[in-house]
Amino acid sequence: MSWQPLEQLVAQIDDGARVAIPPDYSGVAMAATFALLSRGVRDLHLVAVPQAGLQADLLIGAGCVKIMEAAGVSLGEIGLAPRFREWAQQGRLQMMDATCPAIQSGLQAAEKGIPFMPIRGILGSDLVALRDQWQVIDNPYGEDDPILLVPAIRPDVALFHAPLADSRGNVWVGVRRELMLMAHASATTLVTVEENYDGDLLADPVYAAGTIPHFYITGTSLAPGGMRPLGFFGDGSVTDSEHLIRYEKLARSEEGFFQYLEEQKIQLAGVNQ
Amino acid sequence: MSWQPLEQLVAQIDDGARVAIPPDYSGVAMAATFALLSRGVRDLHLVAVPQAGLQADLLIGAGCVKIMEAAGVSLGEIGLAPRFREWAQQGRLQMMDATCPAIQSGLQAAEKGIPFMPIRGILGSDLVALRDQWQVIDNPYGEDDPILLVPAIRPDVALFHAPLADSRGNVWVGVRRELMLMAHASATTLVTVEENYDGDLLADPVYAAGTIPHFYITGTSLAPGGMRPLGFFGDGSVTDSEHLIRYEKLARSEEGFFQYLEEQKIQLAGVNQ
Amino acid sequence: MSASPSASGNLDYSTEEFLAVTLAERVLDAGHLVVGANSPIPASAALLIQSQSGGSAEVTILGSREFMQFTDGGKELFDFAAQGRMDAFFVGGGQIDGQANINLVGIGDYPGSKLRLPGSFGSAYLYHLVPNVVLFRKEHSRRVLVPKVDFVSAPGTSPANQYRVGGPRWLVTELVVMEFNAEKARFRLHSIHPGHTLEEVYDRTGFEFDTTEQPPITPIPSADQLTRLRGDVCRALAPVYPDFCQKAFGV
Amino acid sequence: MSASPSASGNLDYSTEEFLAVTLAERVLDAGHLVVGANSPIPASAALLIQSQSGGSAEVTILGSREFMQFTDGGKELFDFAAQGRMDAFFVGGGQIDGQANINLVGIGDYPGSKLRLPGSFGSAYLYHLVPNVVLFRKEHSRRVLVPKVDFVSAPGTSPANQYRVGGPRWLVTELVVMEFNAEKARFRLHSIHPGHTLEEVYDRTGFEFDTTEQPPITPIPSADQLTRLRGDVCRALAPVYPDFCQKAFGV
Repeated sequence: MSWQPLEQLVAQIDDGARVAIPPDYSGVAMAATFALLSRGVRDLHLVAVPQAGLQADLLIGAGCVKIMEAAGVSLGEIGLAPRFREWAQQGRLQMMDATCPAIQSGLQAAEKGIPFMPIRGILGSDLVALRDQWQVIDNPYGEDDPILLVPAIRPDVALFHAPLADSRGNVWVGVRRELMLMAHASATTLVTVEENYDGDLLADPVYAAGTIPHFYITGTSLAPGGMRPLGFFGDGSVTDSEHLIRYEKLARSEEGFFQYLEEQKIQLAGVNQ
Repeated sequence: MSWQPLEQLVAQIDDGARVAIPPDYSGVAMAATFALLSRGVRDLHLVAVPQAGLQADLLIGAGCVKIMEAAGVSLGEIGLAPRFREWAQQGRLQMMDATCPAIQSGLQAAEKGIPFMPIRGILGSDLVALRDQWQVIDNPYGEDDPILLVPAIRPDVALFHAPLADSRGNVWVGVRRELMLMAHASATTLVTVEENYDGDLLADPVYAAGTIPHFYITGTSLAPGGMRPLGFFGDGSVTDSEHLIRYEKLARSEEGFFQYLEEQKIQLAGVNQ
Repeated sequence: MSASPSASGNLDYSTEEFLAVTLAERVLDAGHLVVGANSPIPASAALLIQSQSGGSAEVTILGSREFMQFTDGGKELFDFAAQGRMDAFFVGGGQIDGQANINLVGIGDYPGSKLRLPGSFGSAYLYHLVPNVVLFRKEHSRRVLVPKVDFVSAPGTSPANQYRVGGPRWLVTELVVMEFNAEKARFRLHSIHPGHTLEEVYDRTGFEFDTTEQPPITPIPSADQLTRLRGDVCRALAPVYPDFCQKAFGV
Repeated sequence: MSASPSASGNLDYSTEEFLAVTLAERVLDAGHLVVGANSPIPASAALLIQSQSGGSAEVTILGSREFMQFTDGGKELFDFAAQGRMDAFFVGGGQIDGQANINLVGIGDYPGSKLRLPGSFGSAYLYHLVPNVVLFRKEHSRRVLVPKVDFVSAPGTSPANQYRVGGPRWLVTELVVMEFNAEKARFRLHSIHPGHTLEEVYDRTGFEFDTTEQPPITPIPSADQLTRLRGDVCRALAPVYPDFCQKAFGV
């Protein structure tokens, strides 16, 4: 394994792929997302781990997303995610509404190679009826004790931005271990990286504790600033609120959304409008 | 939370407690074990995570253990664990024979607050018939697909030795995350610590990645060398093989075992022989 | 309210301070409080409890750097709750009904909602597992407090045989404090904020609730609470919510 | 064998080198090999494969510091196997029977065994999930290779409906290489080590197996393999097993 150009990295995401993406506070691969938009990827099944924001809204607005699996989609304190909202309201998006721990448990089931995971709570939520694959069984270790089962979630691709990687492909994520869970659970893991780590991350016991070993990583691209305009746990940078406020305003209409893309110099290939 | 003397730490382990202990390569609290022997703790249910060695053999030989739950008990390359072997052969120990991942999954079920966890493999092993609480169900997500369930393992106490802790009680374990799993799954977590970390382990993002937050930790004692004669991942020290070879030889007989304890200046309180 | 709170002595306080104190009174004994993202008033309440506890109460604020002490990834919060280690949690709701069902998914029929909201996040889970869930929605209107939610993100009550160790205990709005009675599956008016009347509460609430004829008035912040809010809490919260701190605490 | 291997050319090699090469031939295509603790000969085999692959083959040696690249605790190895990422695994057995059942728990009736062994460790699990499990037990005797194990730690075969993506493929001892046929649930003699006879194999094996009348002789190490063992492998393994390296590789 070694570093590869960003275009080569995103070329490994096929149309129709099930792609796991992290929440806005946990290393979103925005540069890779812009590259995907330019490529005109189609029919993605996005799995938000467990929620999504700008990244999902952009991909939805550009017609790249078929299925949205998430516990929540919003722009956080900026407000609702306008393209998500409109597409969902118009029924143009196959929604798989979830709750955060159900997505975590589904990924953990995939990580453990088991078909399902039991989970407490959730019963009585309308989510249960919506989700065909969620089953309620009687707890074999209890009496008259219904418990929910959620199936394993096995993404084709995990895509995220990380602070450090070394030339062997080891990737440091620190306490953001949902990224490690995504890598364990996914068939392919693609990572854009803020900075090269000169050495072997696994050889240092303090760095090793927050490192995803290279044998889970399919490809890494050096992409400094690859999370912008979102904030990043890696360098402590915060989200560019003004950027998001402007996006939220423009993207309330389809015209405004495409104006935003133009302003960002994102050329869409074959927009499916 | 703050540092406490070793005697105070082990005083929190009651007779009859279910105590989770790590494997020999992962920070065994030997000084605390010697203190437990001196106190004459009784009727312990040891949960080896997932295997045990010298620590379990000493506690078994001194009559402190009622139930032994483990995937394996041995002195590693030194050989069989002599007291374990004799007590098991004589039926003086309630054995809960397991396999490594079943113990990990049981602890993960406790960590997740779920009553059980499904696990692949194992079917067809005589272990399944031995363990009343292991159940085989038909995978609700498959067809004619039997799968094993193991119940949650909720230890009363997790006991281990760690490289670093700070004065707030945050404990650094690096990549040895079975120790973190033990802490999450257990009602009480007691830790002997090699070295004080001057500062806040959670405030440094590189250390934080390998740190158990203080709110899982019940007590810490500073006990440099508290893993001896075993090796330690924390300082890279290796097991004192000569010590273990001598132990293995002596402990083949009950007399030899007590001779060893005497040589180690361990005074047993009220030996139950 | 900030100009001249009707039941106040000489104290002057902002609406945010009043609501933070009112929320804090609901979770006095909590050892570990968790606050969702983008929730500065509940965060202030939690940090006030921490200040009053002399620092022994733990506060986790999702989405912050400073008050996020988890080290095992996104799942840890939920595992932590299921382990029984989370005592109190604040949650909002696009709609809240008289049975304490909450809706964070959308207004109208799913999926072609009239207004699609972000989603249920962790509510469907934490609502069952955290002993003291405090519902906080500033807006008190028939739009929010409805007879029946359009979508149940999380149910207020569960059948007796279902495993449930937690649930909603309180509802705090800009108008009232209500206490939830899970057995009756009904709210009871606990107190009305200074300057408001029972008639106004009836008028602006879309669901039925129990009350006495003359419900108590919600206590105003004490001098000690205000000192802590403007001192300890403000210092702790400023890095997370600088704009809010200036507005709420005037510092 | 080390003095003058009967089928050798001019090469001189130790028993350990011969067995390491013989094991390595069983796992030539493995991308990620895992070796249990206290298993220097399988470790040598895995590192030989790594050397031959130009470094692309991954080797994990449990209990070592140098060849332990997992970062998610004790469970990771097992999750990793269940994810289908582990290609080959070496395992021993207190008893091995003709159906490839293995016993690591005890000799005699459980639980009052005549000889209590350490326990099943991960075998009951990995035996089902790793595509190429290689059984390695140096001692070839009727004590070890029995008609029926006293305790099944892990079964050699499973009913067709059971989920099973892995299992035993090979058995290597000081005497032979046997290949396991899961459909027939029987071993077939693949080759006899130089200097031994079929009669001797019958004599020292407690279970029935298939064979041709003149089974092949196990190939001896090539010059290239010996160079790698004494170079790359020895350098890599010396920190883990210093005594073994001196004995096996004479360096």
